[in-house]
Amino acid sequence: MNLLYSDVEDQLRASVADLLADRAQPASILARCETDKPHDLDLWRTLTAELGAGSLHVPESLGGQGASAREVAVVLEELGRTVAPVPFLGSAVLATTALLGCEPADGELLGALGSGRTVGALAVSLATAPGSAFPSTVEYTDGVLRGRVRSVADAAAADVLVVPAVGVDGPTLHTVRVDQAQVTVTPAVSLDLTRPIADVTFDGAASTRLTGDPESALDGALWTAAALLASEQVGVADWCLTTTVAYLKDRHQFGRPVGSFQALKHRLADLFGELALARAAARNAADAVGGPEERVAALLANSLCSTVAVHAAEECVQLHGGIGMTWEHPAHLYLKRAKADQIALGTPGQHRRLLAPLVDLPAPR
Amino acid sequence: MNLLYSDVEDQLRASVADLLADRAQPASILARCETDKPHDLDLWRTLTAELGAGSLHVPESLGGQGASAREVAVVLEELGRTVAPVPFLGSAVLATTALLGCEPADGELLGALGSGRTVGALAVSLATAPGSAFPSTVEYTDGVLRGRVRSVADAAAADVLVVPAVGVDGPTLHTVRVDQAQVTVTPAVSLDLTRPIADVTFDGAASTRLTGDPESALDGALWTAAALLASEQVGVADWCLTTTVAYLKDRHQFGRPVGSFQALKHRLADLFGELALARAAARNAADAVGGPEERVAALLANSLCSTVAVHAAEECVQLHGGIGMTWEHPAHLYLKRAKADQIALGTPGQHRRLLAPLVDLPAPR
Amino acid sequence: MNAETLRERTREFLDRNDPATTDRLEFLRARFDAGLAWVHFPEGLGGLGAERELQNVVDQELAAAGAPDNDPRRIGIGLGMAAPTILAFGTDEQKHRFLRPLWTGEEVWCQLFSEPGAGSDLAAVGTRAVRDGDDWLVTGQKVWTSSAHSARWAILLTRTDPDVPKHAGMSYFVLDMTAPGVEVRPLRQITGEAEFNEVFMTDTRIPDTDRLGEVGDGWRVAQTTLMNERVAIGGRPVPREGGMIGPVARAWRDRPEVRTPELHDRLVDLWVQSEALRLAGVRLRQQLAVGHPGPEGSAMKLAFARLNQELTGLELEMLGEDGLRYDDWTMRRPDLVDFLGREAGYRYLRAKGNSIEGGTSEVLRNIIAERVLGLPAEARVDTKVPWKDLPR
Amino acid sequence: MNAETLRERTREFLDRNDPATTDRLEFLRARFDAGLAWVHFPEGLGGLGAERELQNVVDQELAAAGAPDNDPRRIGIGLGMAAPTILAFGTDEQKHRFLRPLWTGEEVWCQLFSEPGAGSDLAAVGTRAVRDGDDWLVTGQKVWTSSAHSARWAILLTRTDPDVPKHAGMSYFVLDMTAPGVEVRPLRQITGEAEFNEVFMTDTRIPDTDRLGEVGDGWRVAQTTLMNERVAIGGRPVPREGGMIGPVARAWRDRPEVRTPELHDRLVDLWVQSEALRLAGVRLRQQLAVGHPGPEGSAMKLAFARLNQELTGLELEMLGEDGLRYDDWTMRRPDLVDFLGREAGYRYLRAKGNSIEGGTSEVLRNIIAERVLGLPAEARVDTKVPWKDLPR
Repeated sequence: MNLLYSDVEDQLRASVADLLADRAQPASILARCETDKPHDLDLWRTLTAELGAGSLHVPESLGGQGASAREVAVVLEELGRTVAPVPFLGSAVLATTALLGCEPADGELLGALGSGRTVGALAVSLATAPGSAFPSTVEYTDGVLRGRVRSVADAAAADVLVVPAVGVDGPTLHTVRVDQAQVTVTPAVSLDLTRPIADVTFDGAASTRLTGDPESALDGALWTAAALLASEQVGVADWCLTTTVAYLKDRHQFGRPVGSFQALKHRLADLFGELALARAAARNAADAVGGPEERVAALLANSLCSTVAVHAAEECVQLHGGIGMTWEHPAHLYLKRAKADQIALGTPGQHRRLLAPLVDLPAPR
Repeated sequence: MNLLYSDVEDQLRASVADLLADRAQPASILARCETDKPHDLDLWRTLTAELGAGSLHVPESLGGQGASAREVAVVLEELGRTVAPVPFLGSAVLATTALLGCEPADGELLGALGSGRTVGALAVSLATAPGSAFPSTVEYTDGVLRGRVRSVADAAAADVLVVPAVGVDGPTLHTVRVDQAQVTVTPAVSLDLTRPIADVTFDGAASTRLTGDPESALDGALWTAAALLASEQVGVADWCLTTTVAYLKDRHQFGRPVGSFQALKHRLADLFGELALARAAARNAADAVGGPEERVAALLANSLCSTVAVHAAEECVQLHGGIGMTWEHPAHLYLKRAKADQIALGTPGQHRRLLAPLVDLPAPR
Repeated sequence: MNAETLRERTREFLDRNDPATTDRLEFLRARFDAGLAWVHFPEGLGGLGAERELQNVVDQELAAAGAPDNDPRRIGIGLGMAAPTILAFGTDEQKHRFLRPLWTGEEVWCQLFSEPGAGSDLAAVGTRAVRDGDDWLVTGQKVWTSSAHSARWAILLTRTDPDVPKHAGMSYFVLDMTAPGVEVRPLRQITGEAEFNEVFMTDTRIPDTDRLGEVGDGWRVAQTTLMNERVAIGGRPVPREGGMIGPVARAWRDRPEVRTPELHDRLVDLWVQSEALRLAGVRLRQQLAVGHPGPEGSAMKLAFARLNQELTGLELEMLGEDGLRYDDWTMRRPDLVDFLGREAGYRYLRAKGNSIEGGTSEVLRNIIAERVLGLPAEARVDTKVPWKDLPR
Repeated sequence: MNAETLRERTREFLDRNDPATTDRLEFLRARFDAGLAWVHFPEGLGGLGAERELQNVVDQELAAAGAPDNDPRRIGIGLGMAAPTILAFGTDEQKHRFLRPLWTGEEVWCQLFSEPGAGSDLAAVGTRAVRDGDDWLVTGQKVWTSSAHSARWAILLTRTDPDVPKHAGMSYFVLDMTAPGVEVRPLRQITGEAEFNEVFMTDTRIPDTDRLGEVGDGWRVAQTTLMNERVAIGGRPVPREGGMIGPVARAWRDRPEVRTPELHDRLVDLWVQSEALRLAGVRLRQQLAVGHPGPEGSAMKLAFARLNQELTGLELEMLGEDGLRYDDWTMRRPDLVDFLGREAGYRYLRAKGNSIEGGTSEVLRNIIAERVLGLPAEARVDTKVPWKDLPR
């Protein structure tokens, strides 16, 4: 178990951070999220083409970078720190991991997703907790898909959807091209302005049925995503703490830097402590992906990190005072991301309930 | 609904406070609680004989003061503020209210309890929440009582016990004199040094069976006690806040009064706010005893006030620093009382579970 | 003046001015002139010099008769903040000019106090007013101004002497919001709405006759304004579940599928605290009624903000997938704000402001610690230095 | 010196000193003399001038051979605080006199720093040391001294010059605990036990040769002591559920009848935080191992104290009626303290000390805010005034 960042990971982080510093400034993100194209697909193509961010944990044999979930986590941390509106979670984590769980995996599609030429999404509600029952709102009959999935992350940017559907012989998994009349993607008004969600309707849509075990492929995608989302939450929390500390050093009231007031210092010190625990838990979860402790590590990390991220974002808004309540200041983008992330892939309460039996803390009765 | 203290109540408070200031100083309480007579029965006799504190809510027709539960609450507040080791809860609240719930009530015994000549206790575990099933650890067969009750408040000081027992025809209630060989009262090592608990064993004990509805009499005693214990908790919290504020004004570190450090000021301000809510809830509960809102008011008050009292006592110890960790300083007496009170008559969690259906917030499933 | 006399007088007024047949504005003006607007104000200024509590008698009689009111929510700043300040510090001429249309709502008021650099530290205001003959020339920026776009007048706190310590160099004015150089811009919030405005003044001319209080005495005048703002908080009684607990409890009842044991305990705990807060409000009003106001008001505002935030945060978790959605990000300029209005996401975001507006929770904790608990104040570094030399 | 050489050397030492047949104390003395006590200490003083990390190699070899250890928990203050200070500031004579019996445990050490009036503000110590020929006469009271009743020596911080600012007027001594005028009284705690002592000194004579560091330089010497105390915290790896979560989780497993949904969620939440704290400790040690120690140590102690308190509070609620009982109030003087030892009531009370001992949580928050986050320090009022003129 290595809870540090390796040199390779630090280099990856630096490259991603450099690019995002250049291309994902709060003002431009804010302007973009009010347009009808809230995803920054140019940035996404650069991230994938230049840094390989679209296929980090895809084996080299399938055209990927052959790295591990740890590197994916590092990128998520940076994306959390900038709330850059790229379809990383939907395409490079959820859809890609689901495809990797199929046997044999669709190397061509993985290659297209990895290159950024094609954007994918996994057609499940973003609120789905890992371990949930296989979704049944889409039916697979007569060779086509019918049904509806609400609140799909990054679907509005997707070219291809990975779709769980229930057929006559049980659960199935499909890839579906969005550019057909039988697929409708309707953007929802998303609380999280920088990770837009959309509702998807299938009305006799053509699909390619994936082989392998659809339940385990979907489950794997959700567990991996839950484990890694904790790193995004660490990134969000880290930005909030760092930004607040910087603001309070600068902001003066009563003739003093506001950051010299002890009550605020103590709150920030507590936040620093929460973040230290969150980071250890998130690194542990990334390290454990695919191993025997994956689920315990994922639930532990996600329940803790989502709580810490929300707390950090709420403190960020509060300690910025009035300016933190304005649309112009980026704090609200982080608050909205943190709160949506708390619900994404299950709430902390759901995670604790899933965790309890795994660590022999049985529920009452 | 009157949430203030009436003039009569303020006068009663002043009389009780005067007496306790004189007779219940921390040093003497601390010395006493390490003896084998932890109850101060001299003080109790003065409280009852001079101030009528033993029979406040007993009707005048039964030789009592004819006051209401509100006055009982005021006395409990003062007793909480001093953690005076008198058997008020056991004798004047639990045993007395149970006796008042019998039909006809035993005027002679009520008179004896009210005068302080005789001390009573209700033979149920102090941890029993109101609304619990009628206790079944004591059996009433062949005209005698057999069985055991653990953790009975004030039993070690009692001359008479009010005992719920299950007979062949169901629940019964009895009075039992302690001065018989068939009754054994064994003091337990109590977390709360100033409200000693004891285990009581009945081994064929003779009793007087009380008439009326035993279940409703017992239930009434527990609900009333739960409602009123909130006022004791307010008294505990109030002492803790007041004492801590005074200490922090006086204590200097770093060349300043410690109470000038903003982080501590904010914590005490928060505690003041908690106490304001707790006091309103406790007054409401005392006012509601016997009325249609009694249960909601009791559960609301007890769940809130026990949390606030524990928080206040914990802050009191912490903000006193090292001195608060010493046996000589009285803070620990309040910490122990607050923690025991949190468990007494049900924990906050139990109270919330009881409250939920009463306010139409149904539990899951 | 006792309740009976006042009731009699109100009935006589109603006899003379039938609400069913009188124009709304005419009715309100007549009510003002009859001294029934705010009975504790002096005669001739809408009142009768009576006890403040007696206003209830008038209001009940008028409401029973179906009389129109002056829509107090819409003109709250005028009624709650400008009026008492004008009464306390205004000249006779000012009082007669301003109070009647203020009360009837013909002229809406706003308040120009906060600035980007003077939030919690209001005494740091930097909007400069420079004497120019019989006028003052005002330049500066104010922020968090509600009603600025509909207001005819503003109460305005300015810096008139930067060379003295900050509390000593302020002056207080009435500003004509239609004067040249006044620009109002909506200030969009994290909810997407713009409830508030920024107000920019550039060489805006104010006649010296519109000054309230002495030159340099602005801080004292402003204290009167703020004290009256605080009195207004926690004013009216609220029924059980009347606050933020209401929509959350309803969502719980309406949606059995979202219930989990964890959420249940948290919700009941917040219900308990909400009801205790409501009872504390009842208790505070009972104290006021017997003439012993308690110091709990600030603590109640703290709890109000905290509970609103915890409840709305819980609600989004409870809603799960629906919590990922928002109702509408369109920029709007609402006239009135309802914390409970709109959907759960809005409530969550709007509640964040509850611990900032009207005194941050941090400032309230200072006030409680120092003024209520009597804990020692921290050493101040900003009270003896000329305003212009303060670090900022 | 690399690991292999050292392993070799340890084996040779074991060949010469068979643990099975050598007297424990003789073995320990021999180990010290062989430089295998603390390999990072200099040769001749129990070490070999090697890297600190290499100590593991020695310890493993010796443990594998069944060698006795020096019972480090019993002599933690000597090893962790006195020894590094003596090494840094002692004369050659002092080093040779004190370090060997300190390490073997023949002489137990205690620490005389805190006073009733100098807790968080340690630099305020008032225990006076007055020069008297070749000696110093010491009078004052120290508090929270563990092992004082079994200690042969103490490290002692005193005030030698009350006329200069507080940090400048201190000197640091080694005190012979058997000297006349030293009185040790047990200090009973809220648990009923007396883990600690009060130590009174009345005209106690200390030869100047027992001074550590220069006269007036006591604060700098004490900083070395305290820095080493902090390094010791969070030292050894803990297995999952190795901390306070352990007994609480076991109680949950053992007693199905106490389980409620509310307690369940709280318990799992605390399990999560406990495990995260443990992982943070693992991460900190991994950082140390690669030479990049992080600043998280203080934050971990904060979390440790908070979790111990929340867990034990929860445990009592969970136990219900059994939570009303205590195991034993008898005043005892334990040699070693185990936070997890004894029953739930004891754990609850003892955990209250975790946020006070070894730096209060409040002081740790200041340290994190100022030294880690770089937030501005508050203005100090106590650093330029002569110690004797400080308010207290």
